[in-house]
Amino acid sequence: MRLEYTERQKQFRAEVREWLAANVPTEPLPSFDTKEGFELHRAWERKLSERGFSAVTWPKELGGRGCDLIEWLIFEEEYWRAGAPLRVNQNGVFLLAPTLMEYGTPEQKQRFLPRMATAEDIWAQGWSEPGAGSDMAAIRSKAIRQNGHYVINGQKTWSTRAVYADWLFGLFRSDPDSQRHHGLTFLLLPLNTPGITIRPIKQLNGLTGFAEIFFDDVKVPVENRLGDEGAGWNIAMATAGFERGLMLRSPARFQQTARQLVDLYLKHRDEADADPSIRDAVMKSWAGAEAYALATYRTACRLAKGGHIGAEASTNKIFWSELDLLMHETAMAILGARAELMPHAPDAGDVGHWLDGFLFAQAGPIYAGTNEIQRNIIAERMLGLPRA
Amino acid sequence: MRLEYTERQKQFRAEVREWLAANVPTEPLPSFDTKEGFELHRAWERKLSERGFSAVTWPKELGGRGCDLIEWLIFEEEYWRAGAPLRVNQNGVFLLAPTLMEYGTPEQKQRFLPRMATAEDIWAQGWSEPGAGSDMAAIRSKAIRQNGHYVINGQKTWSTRAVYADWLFGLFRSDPDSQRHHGLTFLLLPLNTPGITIRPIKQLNGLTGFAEIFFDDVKVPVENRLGDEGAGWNIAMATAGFERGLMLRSPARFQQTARQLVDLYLKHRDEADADPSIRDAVMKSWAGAEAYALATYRTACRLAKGGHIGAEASTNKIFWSELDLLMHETAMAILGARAELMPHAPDAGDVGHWLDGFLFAQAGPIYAGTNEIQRNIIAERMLGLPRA
Amino acid sequence: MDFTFEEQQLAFRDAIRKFLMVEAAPEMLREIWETETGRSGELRAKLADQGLTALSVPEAFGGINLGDLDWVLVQQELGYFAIPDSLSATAYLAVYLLNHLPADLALKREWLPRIAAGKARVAVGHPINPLVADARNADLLLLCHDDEVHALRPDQVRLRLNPSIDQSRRLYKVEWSPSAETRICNANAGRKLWAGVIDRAGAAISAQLLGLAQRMLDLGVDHAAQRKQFGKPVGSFQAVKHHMADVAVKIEFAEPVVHRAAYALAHNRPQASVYVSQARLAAGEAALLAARKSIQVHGAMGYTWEADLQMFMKRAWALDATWGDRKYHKTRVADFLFAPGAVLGPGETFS
Amino acid sequence: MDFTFEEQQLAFRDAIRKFLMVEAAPEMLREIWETETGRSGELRAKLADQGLTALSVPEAFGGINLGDLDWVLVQQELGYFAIPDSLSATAYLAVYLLNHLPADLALKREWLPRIAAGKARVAVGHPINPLVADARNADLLLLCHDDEVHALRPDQVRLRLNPSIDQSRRLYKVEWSPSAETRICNANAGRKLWAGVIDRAGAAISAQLLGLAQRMLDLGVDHAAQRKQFGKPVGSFQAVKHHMADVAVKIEFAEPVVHRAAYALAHNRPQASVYVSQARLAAGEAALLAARKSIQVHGAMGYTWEADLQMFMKRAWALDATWGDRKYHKTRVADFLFAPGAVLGPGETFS
Repeated sequence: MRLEYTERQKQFRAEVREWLAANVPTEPLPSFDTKEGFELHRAWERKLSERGFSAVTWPKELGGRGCDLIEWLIFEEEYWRAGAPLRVNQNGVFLLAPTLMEYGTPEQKQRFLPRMATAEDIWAQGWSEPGAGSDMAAIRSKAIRQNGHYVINGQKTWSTRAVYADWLFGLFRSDPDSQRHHGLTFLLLPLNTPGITIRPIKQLNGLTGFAEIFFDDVKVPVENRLGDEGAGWNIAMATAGFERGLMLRSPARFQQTARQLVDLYLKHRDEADADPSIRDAVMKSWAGAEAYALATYRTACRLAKGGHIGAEASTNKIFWSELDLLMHETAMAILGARAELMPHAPDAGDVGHWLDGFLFAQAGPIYAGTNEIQRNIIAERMLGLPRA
Repeated sequence: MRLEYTERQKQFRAEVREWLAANVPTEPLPSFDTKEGFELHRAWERKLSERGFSAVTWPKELGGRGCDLIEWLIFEEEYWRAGAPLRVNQNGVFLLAPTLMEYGTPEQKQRFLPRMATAEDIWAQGWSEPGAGSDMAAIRSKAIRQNGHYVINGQKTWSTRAVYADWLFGLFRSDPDSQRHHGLTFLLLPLNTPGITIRPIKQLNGLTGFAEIFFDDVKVPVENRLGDEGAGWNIAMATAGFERGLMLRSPARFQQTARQLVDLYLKHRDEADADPSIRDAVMKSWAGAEAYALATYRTACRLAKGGHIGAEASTNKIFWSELDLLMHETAMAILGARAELMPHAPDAGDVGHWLDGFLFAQAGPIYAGTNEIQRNIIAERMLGLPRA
Repeated sequence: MDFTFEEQQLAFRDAIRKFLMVEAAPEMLREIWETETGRSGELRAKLADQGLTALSVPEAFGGINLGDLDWVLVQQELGYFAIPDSLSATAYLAVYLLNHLPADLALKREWLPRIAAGKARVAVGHPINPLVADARNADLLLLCHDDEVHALRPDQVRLRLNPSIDQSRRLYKVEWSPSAETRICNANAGRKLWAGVIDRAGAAISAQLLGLAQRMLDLGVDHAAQRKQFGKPVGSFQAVKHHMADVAVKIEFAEPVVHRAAYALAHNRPQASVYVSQARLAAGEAALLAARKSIQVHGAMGYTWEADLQMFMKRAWALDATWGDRKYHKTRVADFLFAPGAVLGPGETFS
Repeated sequence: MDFTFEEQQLAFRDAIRKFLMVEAAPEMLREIWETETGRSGELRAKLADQGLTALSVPEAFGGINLGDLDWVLVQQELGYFAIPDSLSATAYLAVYLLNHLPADLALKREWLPRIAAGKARVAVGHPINPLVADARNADLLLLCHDDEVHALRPDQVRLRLNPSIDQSRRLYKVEWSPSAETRICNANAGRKLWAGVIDRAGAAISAQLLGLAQRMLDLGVDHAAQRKQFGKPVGSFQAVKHHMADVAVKIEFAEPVVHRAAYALAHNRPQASVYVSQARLAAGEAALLAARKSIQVHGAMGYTWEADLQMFMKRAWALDATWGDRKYHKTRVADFLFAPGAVLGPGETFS
């Protein structure tokens, strides 16, 4: 055990910190759930890519920096510390890319990854369907092969960022007679393909963070298939593993929130101590963020030594989503009557971002597999309790 | 709505307070889970019965005071306030007696109730079996009718107070071919009947608060049957309803604990505030005890107006058991390193009773139907959610 | 000792519920909230027909002269149907203020009948709230300045809108200059009046939070009973059942606390303020838990604008911090609970 | 950056685990606990054979001179198998004290070899604990008086037994008179020494609490998998699964915190004390939750003396409040966290 950074790691941190200090927009960008904000975030990703910072863990030749997981954690720490913009292409970079690298053909990697790194292509995901949320194997959208194409008919929903994104990756039923996990195929397609209709879904904050996608005889060339026909489920599970696992929520994000919460508490200390649960929650928040960071470093080091992500995917998901709720509920409690003000309210001052974060935190225990599903997974796969 | 006591009620309170002040033992009695303590508690019950205080809600002619539920609440308030002994015969008085009054023959009432009021007979209950805990309908102990008797073979367990009690009431399978809720019969029998073996079960605190009971050709005369043969389940459910319902845990008990917790906190305030969750928990404890008292008064008033106990039985059970845990966990947190000392430890001072209460509180969410079962009942019967 | 409501109180509550079920369906509220004022004169008129605006107004001024205990049941319904702040501010809080003004009969004569008839909206502003709800379309503003009560006409104030996450709320920063001409009650009498307003706002909001909690529970149960996953209703999964059961328990034990607070106000019990704060905390806890559990049971649907749940969640989050947030109410409880010689424990529940 | 243990550290841990699985089975511990001292010379000898008593003793004195990081893995096993306090007090805390004594080589020469050989028990007493564990059968007592370190022989102290709910604990009120003859270290040097002892006790107890939590989780899972109700294992009910999953999550995120604390001690990191207190709180939370959830999953069985669960529950309850209770450790965390200019946030995890 050696809990110190190497010189190389320290230099990398210094480089990232310096670059971000010089390049992070001084004014926060508008939300990427607006057309204008989306394009500004795309431009930011392009800017990041000039240094290979848009996908630091990728090989250099694909537009990354060839970083290992520790360097990735360092990058994330500096990124959140600098208050840099949210990552509009994270579905592509963190969810699809690892799968592409594992299952994609050399041609596919060359075709998709560099454009992803430069954000020329921004990706949305097409997993869920109206009848297939937590129960993903209930997918019904069909992709029937017809001379060199798959013809897609059906519907996807809860597709994050799909309103403005360029490409979609998702699972479709290529064998109409198949059941559950069988006969599913993983396809990549441009969202401007004829026959696609996108209906934005308005979320709690009034913005359209996700969308329903309707497919009406949408033709997708066979070369856009990732992996073998019918092998989609296993490929998707790998992605889902990554999603819930290490990279969906880097610890730095929560350490930054915890630090801001400590500042918020200290700023309103006398008033806040009137509700003693606040001080206790602030301490728990800091401790929780630290614990999450430590657990992530440990996992990263194990992976570096050839280990695999196991139930951490599920324990992480539960831990960070509940921590994020605790931190934002505590901020709301400190802010009291001001907490309800929208960020653009003239008298909201600089606290509006807490409301945004509070609303977003509500989704944490729900998406990427509800925490109830995660607890089942832990109980059955990690603890070996019998299935119902 | 009128939240004031009548003159009559005030006089009753005054009478009870005065009597208890004059009669409550100055030294706390030894635990009734010891032979000596058991007999001292029996004597105390007899003392109570001289004023009809051992069963205040019973009709006078059966040894009670003919109190309504409000007067019962008043009695309990004064009883807990005075720090009077625990009720060694509560299984009889609060669980069996209401059932006897509803289903017993006039002879049975005359035969059993007055002796119960004077604690000549102290009752234990025989519900659970090794294979039938939460799932009471899985009872397998048989009671086969043979010329004027039922012959019992089988085993009961978790029988509270059975080690020293005189009589047992319980459910037995009188129809060997019956399934689940059918073919069960409610029987009353002396624990010294030949063929009965009692094996004390040591509990967390080292005392034998309950026991296993083995039946080997135990003969019980038919006149000891409560209600019809095979009707045992419904009769028992009525008892279970009372048990989980209004009378198992009177609010006064928790109000007294909450009050003692406030005193404990104030006594160690400066030190305790180092853990801000303590102050918050003390406030929640008081508020919880008040809420439980108010809800109980409301239920009592509704019953007085002809209402029935419904899901309150389950919501009460969950609420008081979790409140009791919160209060005692908080006391342990205040006491810190002293909390582990047994009451008889020379340097324990006067705080040992908190440990006793803490251990007992662990059983709250488990017995009389686990809180998981209670939540199922609430979800299915009160909210109408579908069964699994 | 009788901890139940009178038949006619329950009957009135039921009538209001039936009425609001029809007239205040979520889709109608959504329409109203899209409007600039966020208020509907039409709905207000109908509420007046139901007698809601006349509830606390003395008969002499055309009202029916009912009290805090009658209001509490109504407030639970106002919460359940997410009726905006203006009704309660006008018909309960403002009327309380006007009723208890030392003198100034003229003002009472001018406003109480119009309020009773549903023809006037009154905004009530106190520093405990940084902003004033519904100041824009108020015909009269009753504002606090150093414990004094001031009455202002719309043309005497400058307003700045502050959007809330709860679209049903219309909050304004109010700029105005107190003067001898606007003052209708001095600080001495005012102090007591404003204390009474804060307590009644507390009772009203506790009851509304209860209603909101019940609504969110009902929405969660409905969704769970209909939505299928893994081939069966999600409501048949034990985890979902227990989420909903936890909410039911919280509501069950918050309601009597709220009712005691209303009774204590109606009968000027010495500990009324403590009971109100206890009610605020209990009902707030129930509402916040209901929001969290109901959105969880809704799954992704709960995170959308389309699902009605959001209307009630946001209102619960907002109301829980108005007219005194949890810090304020915990302070009032602590000041009572930890005071030397506080009267606590068995037998003191109604003292 | 490498947050994993060395192969031989893990191998040693595994060997100890295998050993204790056989030698410290619950039924054996129960027997030992029934004895008057509650300790077994035989078991101590076997632990010595495993090298546990020699772990921190310098080679010069017959030890193997390992450090805090090696201890932390062992301590988790000591917790999992509920090994009584005496071993850790003697071989970890007392040895730390003796090792760091300014001078007094004689004392080291007298005791360190005997400790390493498993031939001596040492009790360590500090006012942070009202009582001293295992004072009765100690060959030497190292006691604190105004930050001084005093060394006493059994015949120099008067002892009063105080039974604990944890039968494995033997707690004594120790009456003794400090004198120049008993003092082995003055207050100045002693202050630093005792701080080191409290931190190491903290690391040891956090690790033991982790082990206890894991044991209670395992017992709960075993019971739930075997015990049938309503015709199926209770472990197949979602509510039971989620109880156990919650415990698994708590353990998963407490363990690295404990390991960081041990590393920080081993490397004299400036924030070591804060990390230790954070570890105490995280591991304590995990252990208390494991106790509550495991007894719930056990049902009535969990409330009995027969079920092994009680042995581990009671030990967890007791240890959580020794060598500083939650109040103490929260204070140390707060003093760091809320100090002006505290170094927090992303990138500072290992600073």
